[in-house]
Amino acid sequence: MQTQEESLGDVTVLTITGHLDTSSATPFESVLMEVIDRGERKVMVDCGPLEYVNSAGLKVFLLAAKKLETLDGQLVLCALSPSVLMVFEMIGFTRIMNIAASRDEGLRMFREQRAEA
Amino acid sequence: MQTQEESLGDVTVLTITGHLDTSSATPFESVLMEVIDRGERKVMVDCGPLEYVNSAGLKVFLLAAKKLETLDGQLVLCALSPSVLMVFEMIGFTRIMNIAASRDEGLRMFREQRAEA
Amino acid sequence: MHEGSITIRLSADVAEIERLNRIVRQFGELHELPGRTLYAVNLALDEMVTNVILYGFAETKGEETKGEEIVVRIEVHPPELRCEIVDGGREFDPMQVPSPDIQAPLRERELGGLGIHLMRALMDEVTYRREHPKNVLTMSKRIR
Amino acid sequence: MHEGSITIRLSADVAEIERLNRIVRQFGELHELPGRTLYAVNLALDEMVTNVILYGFAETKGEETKGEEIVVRIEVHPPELRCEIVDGGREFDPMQVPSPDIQAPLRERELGGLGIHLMRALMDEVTYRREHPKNVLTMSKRIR
Ligand SMILES: Nc1ncnc2c1ncn2[C@@H]1O[C@H](COP(=O)(O)OP(=O)(O)O)[C@@H](O)[C@H]1O
Ligand SMILES: Nc1ncnc2c1ncn2[C@@H]1O[C@H](COP(=O)(O)OP(=O)(O)O)[C@@H](O)[C@H]1O
Repeated sequence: MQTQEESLGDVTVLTITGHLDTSSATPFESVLMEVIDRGERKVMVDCGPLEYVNSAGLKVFLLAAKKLETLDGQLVLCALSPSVLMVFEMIGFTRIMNIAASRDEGLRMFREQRAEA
Repeated sequence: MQTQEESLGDVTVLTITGHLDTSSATPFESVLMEVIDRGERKVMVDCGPLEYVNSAGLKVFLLAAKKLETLDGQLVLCALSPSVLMVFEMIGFTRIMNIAASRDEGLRMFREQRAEA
Repeated sequence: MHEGSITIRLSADVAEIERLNRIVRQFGELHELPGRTLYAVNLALDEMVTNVILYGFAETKGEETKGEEIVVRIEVHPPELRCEIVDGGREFDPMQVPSPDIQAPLRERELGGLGIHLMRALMDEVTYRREHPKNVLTMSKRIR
Repeated sequence: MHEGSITIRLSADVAEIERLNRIVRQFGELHELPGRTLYAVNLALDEMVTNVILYGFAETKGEETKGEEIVVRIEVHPPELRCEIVDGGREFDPMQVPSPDIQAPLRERELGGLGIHLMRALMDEVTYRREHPKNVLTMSKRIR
């Protein structure tokens, strides 16, 4: 598992590559929490190069989504592969998380929220 | 299979890499025969990076050794891996071919022959 | 796709999970399993073996558990793929665990309980049986 | 090392030999076979399957042979490795082929006849049987 951080305006994009499993869940959680703790409120995780995620990894996404919600922020996930998306569906995450097909669609999700506010 | 050619004095060294099998035996035969046909008489094949050889490849070594013998030349093979050496032993090639543990030992085999002449 | 099988013996140590996942993926590539089927078997085995390692020996944690072995067998027998996990941990039937509430809104969603639910959703048929001092979990899935 | 097996179905086409060799090597890596054992099984299968493709269907060469299938099975069952080749080519028992003269001096050495000799030298036990329209060659080797 590797992550790479970028800024697109006020959105922080983390691209996650490889396998998010029991051993890499903790480092991934640290990266995400560091971003939130430093004050970022619009966080997008680009899952395009994410090949595998297990329940330990799924918990990290849930944790980050919950935390951002309490802080009036938003977590958006984009570009999930069909297998990863299937797993998100199986546990109902597609209903409670913001999941976009692409980066562009993900960025629009943040904008839409701003328009509502 | 890949080959690389070098000259060490009057010795032509061909280093063979990878798998010498039914499909690569013909290209390898062409390379060896081209060297002999252009007049080289001291030919060493460095088998250090040779991972695999089957009977089609073994025939090429036999063919080149026979041809060089009739031309008063010499074929030396060096640095065979344990598995490749085992195969050479199983078919009696270690008795009829010049097989050296290293390049240096192989070069000495040519010099010894020169001393005898 | 190539018919065949593999038996993987693991010790009850979290470091073994990565080894298991690597072997399962290599097996899937060798046998040319479709990507989705490989993902499913990889994830189901990862979750169940992780549970055995984390919870199965929890009560007896100590030096004598070091020798505990978990045996995973995968069999490609088109049109089906079968897996079996045999462990000597305490008696535990994952089919008796209630599903988590996957309809709950975000703030009410609990963090745990995803592993067994995922395994059950990924596999077509799951059976648990207790054999002497061993748990035997068999899972099967139509390859597609 | 991991117990297990694979069944590989090949058509009687020389291009299939490279595919066979690749699968055999991947299988050896997955199952963590010792290097020498993997080399031996790789070489023995390469030689025997090449012969079936080159000679087994020689007389019936034509369009209708395109469908001919060769089935190779490898089984790791420590301390032994077993292989089986089943083909529908003409009846041929490699154990009846006399060994080449491996004592002959260089100028008298013949180029052919190495394949079967190598297979027999590499394997610990080889048996051939004819089953209906099929040749069945089984080979076994102690893993070391
Ligand atoms: N092999 C096992 N032995 C004993 N208890 C287990 C075993 N597997 C799972 N459990 C129990 O079932 C619960 C649910 O497991 P699971 O669905 O994988 O989610 P999680 O591990 O996130 O809690 C675990 O928290 C644990 O209490
Ligand atoms: N499957 C087969 N069907 C018919 N004839 C075969 C078969 N395999 C081998 N042979 C015969 O046995 C001979 C010896 O085979 P082998 O030892 O592999 O050496 P080579 O292929 O170099 O001749 C072949 O030349 C061929 O005539």
